[in-house]
Amino acid sequence: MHVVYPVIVSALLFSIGVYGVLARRNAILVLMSVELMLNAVNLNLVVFDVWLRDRLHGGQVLTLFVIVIAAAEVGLGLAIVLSVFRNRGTVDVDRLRDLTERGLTAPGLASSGSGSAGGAAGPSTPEAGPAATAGGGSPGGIDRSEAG
Amino acid sequence: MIQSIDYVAIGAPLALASAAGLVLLLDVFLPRRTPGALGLVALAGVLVAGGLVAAQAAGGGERRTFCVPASGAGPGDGCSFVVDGFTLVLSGLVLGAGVVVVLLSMTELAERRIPPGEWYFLLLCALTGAVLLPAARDLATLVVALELVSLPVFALTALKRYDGRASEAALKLFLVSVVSTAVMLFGVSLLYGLTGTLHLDRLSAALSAVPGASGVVAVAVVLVLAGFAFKVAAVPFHFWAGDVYQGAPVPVAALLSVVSKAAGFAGLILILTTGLREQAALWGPVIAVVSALTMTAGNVLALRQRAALRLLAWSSVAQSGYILAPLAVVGGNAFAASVAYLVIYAAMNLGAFAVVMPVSRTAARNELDDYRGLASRRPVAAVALAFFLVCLAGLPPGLAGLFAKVVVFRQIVEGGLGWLAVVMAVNTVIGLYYYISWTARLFAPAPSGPGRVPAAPMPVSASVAVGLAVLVTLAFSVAPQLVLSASG
Amino acid sequence: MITLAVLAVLLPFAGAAAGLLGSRVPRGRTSARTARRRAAWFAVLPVAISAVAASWMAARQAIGGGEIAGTLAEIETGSVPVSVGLQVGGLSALVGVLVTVVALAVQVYSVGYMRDDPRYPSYSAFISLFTSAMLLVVYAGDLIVLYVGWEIMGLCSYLLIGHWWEDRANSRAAVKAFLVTRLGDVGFLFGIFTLGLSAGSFRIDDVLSADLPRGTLVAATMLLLAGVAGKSAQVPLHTWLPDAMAGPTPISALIHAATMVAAGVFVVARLYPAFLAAQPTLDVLAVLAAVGMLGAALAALAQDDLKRVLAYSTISQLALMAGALAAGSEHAAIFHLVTHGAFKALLFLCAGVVIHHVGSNLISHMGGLRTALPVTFWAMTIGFAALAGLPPASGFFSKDAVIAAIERSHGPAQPFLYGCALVTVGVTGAYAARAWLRTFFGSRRTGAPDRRGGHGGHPVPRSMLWPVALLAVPALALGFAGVRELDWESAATSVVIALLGAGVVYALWRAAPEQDPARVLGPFRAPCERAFYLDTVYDRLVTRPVLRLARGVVRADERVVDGAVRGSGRAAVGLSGVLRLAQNGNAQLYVTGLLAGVLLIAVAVVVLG
Amino acid sequence: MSWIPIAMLAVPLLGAAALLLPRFAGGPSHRYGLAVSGVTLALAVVLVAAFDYGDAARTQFATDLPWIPGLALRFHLGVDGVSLPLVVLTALLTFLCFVHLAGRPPHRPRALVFTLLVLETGIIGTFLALDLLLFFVFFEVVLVPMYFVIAIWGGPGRRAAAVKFILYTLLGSAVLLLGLLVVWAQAGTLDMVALARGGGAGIARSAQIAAFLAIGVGLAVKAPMWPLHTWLPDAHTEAPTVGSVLLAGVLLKMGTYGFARIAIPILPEGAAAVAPWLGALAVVGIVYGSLACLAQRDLKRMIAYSSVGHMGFVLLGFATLTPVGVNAALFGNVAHGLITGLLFFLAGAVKDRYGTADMERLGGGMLRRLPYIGSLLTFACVASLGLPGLAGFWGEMLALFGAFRPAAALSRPLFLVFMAIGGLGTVLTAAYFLRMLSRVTHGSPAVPEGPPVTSAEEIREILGDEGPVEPVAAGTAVTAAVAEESAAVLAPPAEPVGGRAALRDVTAYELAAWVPLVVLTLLFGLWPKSLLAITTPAVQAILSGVGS
Repeated sequence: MHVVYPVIVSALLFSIGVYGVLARRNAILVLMSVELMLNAVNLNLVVFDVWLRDRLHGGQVLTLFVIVIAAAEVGLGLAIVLSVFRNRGTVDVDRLRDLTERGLTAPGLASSGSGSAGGAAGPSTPEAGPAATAGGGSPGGIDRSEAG
Repeated sequence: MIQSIDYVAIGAPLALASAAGLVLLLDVFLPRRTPGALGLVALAGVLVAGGLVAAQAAGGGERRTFCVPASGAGPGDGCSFVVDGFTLVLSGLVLGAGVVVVLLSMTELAERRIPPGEWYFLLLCALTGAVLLPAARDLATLVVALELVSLPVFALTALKRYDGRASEAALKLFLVSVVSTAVMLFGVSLLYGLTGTLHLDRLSAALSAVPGASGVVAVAVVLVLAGFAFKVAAVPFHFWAGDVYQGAPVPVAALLSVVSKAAGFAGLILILTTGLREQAALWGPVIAVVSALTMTAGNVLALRQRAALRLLAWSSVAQSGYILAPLAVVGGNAFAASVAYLVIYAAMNLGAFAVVMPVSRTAARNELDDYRGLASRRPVAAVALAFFLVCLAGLPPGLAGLFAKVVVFRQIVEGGLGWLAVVMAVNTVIGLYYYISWTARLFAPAPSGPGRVPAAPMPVSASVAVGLAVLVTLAFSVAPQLVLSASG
Repeated sequence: MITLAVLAVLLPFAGAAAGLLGSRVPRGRTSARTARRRAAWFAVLPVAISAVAASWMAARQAIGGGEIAGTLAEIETGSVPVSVGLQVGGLSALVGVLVTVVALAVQVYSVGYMRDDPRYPSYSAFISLFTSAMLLVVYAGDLIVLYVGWEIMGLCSYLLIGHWWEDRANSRAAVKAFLVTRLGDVGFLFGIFTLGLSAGSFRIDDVLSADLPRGTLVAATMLLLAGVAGKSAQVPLHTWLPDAMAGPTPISALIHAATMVAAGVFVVARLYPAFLAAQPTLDVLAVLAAVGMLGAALAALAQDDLKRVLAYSTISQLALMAGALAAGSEHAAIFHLVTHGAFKALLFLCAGVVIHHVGSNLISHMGGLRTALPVTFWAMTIGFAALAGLPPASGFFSKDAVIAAIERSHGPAQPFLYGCALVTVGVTGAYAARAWLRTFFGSRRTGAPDRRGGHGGHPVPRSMLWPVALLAVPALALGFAGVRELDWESAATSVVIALLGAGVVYALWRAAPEQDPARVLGPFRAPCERAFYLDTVYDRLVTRPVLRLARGVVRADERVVDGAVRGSGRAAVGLSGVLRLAQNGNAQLYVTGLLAGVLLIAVAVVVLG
Repeated sequence: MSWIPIAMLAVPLLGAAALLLPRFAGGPSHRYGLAVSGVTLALAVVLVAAFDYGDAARTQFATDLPWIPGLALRFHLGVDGVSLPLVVLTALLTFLCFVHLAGRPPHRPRALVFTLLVLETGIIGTFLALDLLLFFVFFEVVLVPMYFVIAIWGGPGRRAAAVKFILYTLLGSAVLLLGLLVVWAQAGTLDMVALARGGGAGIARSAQIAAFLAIGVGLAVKAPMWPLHTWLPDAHTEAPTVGSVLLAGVLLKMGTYGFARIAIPILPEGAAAVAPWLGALAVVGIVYGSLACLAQRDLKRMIAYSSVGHMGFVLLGFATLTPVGVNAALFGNVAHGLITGLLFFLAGAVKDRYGTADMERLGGGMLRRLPYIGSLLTFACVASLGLPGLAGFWGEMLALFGAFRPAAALSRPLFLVFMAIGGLGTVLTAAYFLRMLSRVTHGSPAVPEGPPVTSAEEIREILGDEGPVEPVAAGTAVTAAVAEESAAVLAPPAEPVGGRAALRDVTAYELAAWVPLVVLTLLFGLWPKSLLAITTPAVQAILSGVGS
């Protein structure tokens, strides 16, 4: 098999991953799209390794590393997503807009409920203090996550 | 095939890794009451690693290990781990920064709401990666080291589990980072496919030999650069900086702005000057344009910033632009200017973070207006911060910053990139605006409103960090030769 | 001997410094009276010594003592050096005597005239400073040194015109005088440059002995002429002089009649060889002089302010001197300069007495003063006779010399100049007669506004009369001293013309003593009174456009030059706003930007690289 | 004796550093500053005394130590005929500023003294430096202190003015740095003495032009040259008195000094190519500045714009590339420093007393209300408008003379036009100064326009009868000297009786600060040789590369 076909497959795979990253709002799905991209890389590496008949099998070695890295990334990523969900009650990437340039309104924030929940009304735990003053409504988010 | 490993060469990362493990172990066994102890252990680990680096520097010479015999795979000796002057300078930088970051962490962790064991473990891991990276001489090691710097930082950012903003920052950092990594890895795979080697010193020659695929080579080069550009927050990889700096704990922001950035630059310099030496005509203009855009974007974004950390974020983006600029000069020893700037930048930027850190604990939103009248509340801290800001702006009495800029300007001018020099000159002016307006706030009369925060005593660790940074920056101001001779 | 010249220059300077510094020391314990007395001594004594020194030097010249010259130092400028030196030749010695004598007279006169003025010390000090500066001009051996004195004279003129600065009008007059003369002085300076650079030296001797190309000489003398016109109040830069009468009367006598305004004529005479070699300049000078003498005389005929009459007459007489210079007779010009210095100073001092007595400047407020002020009347009669050129007064001889010189000269402008000169003589007779008659004859006119309640009749202090009486002597007799030859024919002509002019006025005055004989001018009177509207023209053509331009510059500076600066600042802030739009917190946007950027760069590299 | 230049830098710097010690908190810092700057001035006097005038073109008291080998930067100091007057001027003006402050202690004195001492270090260093980068470093040192002087002790619009000042001048410095680096890249050395001796050898013509443009723009911002001047009026207007004095008196000179020290001698070909443009902008600046002054309402702003005009003459002098022109520029530098320093002192004093510097609101009659200050103001204005016999004249006159015959490489007709325009500028200069004097010092302060007055004599009578008139002479140049003489016995001076609230006339401290400026203005005006003898040999050395 000519080297071009698997490379094209991997390029397609990579592109699908890119599309997923751009199009999906859910953080988990974005994470999966990234996995697709990494797997495209893996495919590439293995194909080239074979095609080049690399005596050192650099491609394969790197593939292993990439797999490990991907695993670590996913693990960490899921942990972060979990933490975000616990704090905000959402994992939609485009709704996480507490951190933004001052004065730029975040249209998603008001509708998400996390902002409108009203920091003042929520159980203003000391931990939540800084966040509440800074951006808006994380206490509300906490409530939700615990409820969910 | 059993390789002999030069343990002296890998001493520093090894020491850090061991310290990381030790911290984790101690965290299990030590009583919970002593978070400071873990910090001291971490500090000791960093210092030991620093001692090793210093010893290597004193010993002189070059050490290589993890070598693959040159057996037809190409020129070069194929060593994956090389300790030379460049490595030592950057390792030293990273470890010095590590000391300050650990000290800042001790202040941050004093509230005991962040688990110290995990924190220091992750911190030491990131430092390990950052020390490893400048020594890496093949793409696999480079990638692994880069990830070793990145992954712990995500976790560190998110370690304020109770803080939604920290989590959000972590997620943003994570997303942008993994996408950049994926892009870079794709580029790496292409490079591998084109050349069949991962060793940097063989890559360049092999790439030159690739027939009729210049387009693919160009794409591969651009993609590979993406990963490092993310680390240094160059345009168009800069978007994350503001949000993440603002959301992350201050020591992490300091880590991101110095250690992580140094690692990125180390990788970039290695790739460009070793791996892609022959392709300079290809990447030279790219770096020049990216550098111009980066400094402009960073400065312009910082212009209207009211939040201290965001301002520092954009300022560090701008500074990245300055550091990138000499790299655009093809050939010669231009990257030495980048390294010199990086070292001086690290000192002054860490100093700024070290002063911002304690202020952030009394002023939650950490806005520039919270610094109003700092000179009357904490004169020493105010003077120190003013000094660092003026340094960053590149004006006397901050001679270190001035000389750093002069070094960079000189390389650009000598390299014939007049337009870039002019862009940088204009950017220096824009940059001065926000630095000086912040500095002016320090000495403005304090607001007399009821919201005024009484001056809390400076935490000891933060004071030490500030003092350290001041000393180093002063040393660089009076004798920039220290940096110049090391990096040159 | 040069020490004497240096002394003559420096003594008044020291007097000025002492007058300003020393009059009131120790402060607070010095009564105004003491200060005045001290200032008076500081004022009079140095000038007196200077006068003696100047006379001594002149006498030495007269008996053929040869030139006195000396250079104190050479100042390297990097190009042509400036040699700080003095040089007293025949001309300089003569004019030096004139300056010091008139200055002495004025200083003495001022002691009485300014008796009530609290600022007498500064006033007298400025006169001393002026005397010093004028002597510097007269004795200068170097053009730059001359220029220094030339400008300091201008400053003193400014300060003294504005002595009563409480009145804005005086202030304006002072500024006008300084600016108009300064305008001419710029040309003067450039003329000095031209001469100095071509001759390789600023020393007057070197300049005059250098063999300069004619073009250079014409250019240089034309430029010098600008300064001369400014200082000597010649057309078209004469407009400041009538306004300068706002100053105290002794100042008008000293600076604006006898000395400073004569400096222009003096300088032309001093550099006469250069002018003689530049015929076009002389032609221009002739035309200017002709226009100036007649115009100013007509203006003088229509004025109601006694001092303005004298001011315009000064312009006219100075133009006459300039005419003599243009006609090639340096001797006639200087002769007239000296006699004019004497009789015009006399006239001004007399006018000062009259004004002091009446409390008004306006001729229409005067009349019949013959009995009240007998000394003044006779002195002024002599002065007017000299002014009109009637024998045996000094003016007769000098004016005759001028007319004769003009008559004998050749040049394209000669007929015009000669015609104008003759008409001027007639008009001069007319206005002199008018002023004389209306001041001293007829009945006392009433209705003079007098804010002091009473009606005039201020007693005249003796220190004011002495100088008047003293000056009357040279005004009457100086002509005999200077005359070389008398051209009876032209003398007769001009006397007849002058008498004709005076006769017409007399006839009119006899017909209606209460009415102004200036009505002879008919519809032409208003333009004459306004000096042919030249002030208005300058105001419209120069002053207002410049001020409008200035306002425009301020606006442009604000909007365009600074606007560009502020605009670039705003642009940066605006750009900041644009870039901030991308920082909306949406990580997916960041990733999109990142990937788009990579794509863009990759495409650019592939396409361009 | 080469320790003197180092000591002149070290004394103010260490003096400033000592202020950081806690024991100075709350102490009488302005007295301390007076002492430190006094020592510096004494050192300057020693420098003047020890200077070898027979060899003014040579660098004397040289120190040459390596500092940063990596940048080839050497700590190279020295004095010659070009820099000596400016060094002394700086020390003098700073000292006088402290004298002024001693009479009028500011708020936050310690910080101000610290800032001013650092400023002094920077300025003196700029004039002493003989290494391009060292020059640049000192050139930059002044920015931050001056920023704070304006931003903390300035007027109501101080923030914007300070920011504009520092950003604008930093832009200039950055461009200047680029030019210096081009020189370095081409010539391979940073040693000004060697570079000047070489006279542009080894630097290609195009590079010379580029470098001259960059350096010229950088220096022109500081000078300032039209159209790069707009930071100056704001900065001057808002700065406190001492800030304005130092800004106008010596800070601007750093720009023009750079032309004499760097741009012209090191880049002669570039200078020859750019000089016509420099000259054109200079004369535009002269006329433009004068016109702008003519329509100003604010006294300080007017003086600020007058600096644009005067610096135009200085730049015109440089543009001629002749010894006489450069001499003129150097003379003009010093004269402008003295005179404008005095003018700003006076404007500050006026502002202190009236609470405004707006000419409309000042009204008139200052000679009556504040006779000494009014007289000194007249003196300063007359000096500034270039009256012969006072220092301002020689700079202008020689600059015009230089333009009359510029260097052989330049177009003479063009420069003749410049000269003519410049001459016109002198008239305009006189116009705005006299207009200002007329508006501010003349007239009556309180009495509204009285009954119509027809003659001067009558005025005198009216005044004579109306009441006591203050016992001091009219607005005169030399009344300054009266004031000077009586400084010693100056108890609170007799209050002028003007019908309005009495204002305190000149104080002893003010006099002590002003009199040296008056005396030097007279000295240099009456005896220009005292300055020209120092500069001429040095200037001829500078231009040795251009003339050939």
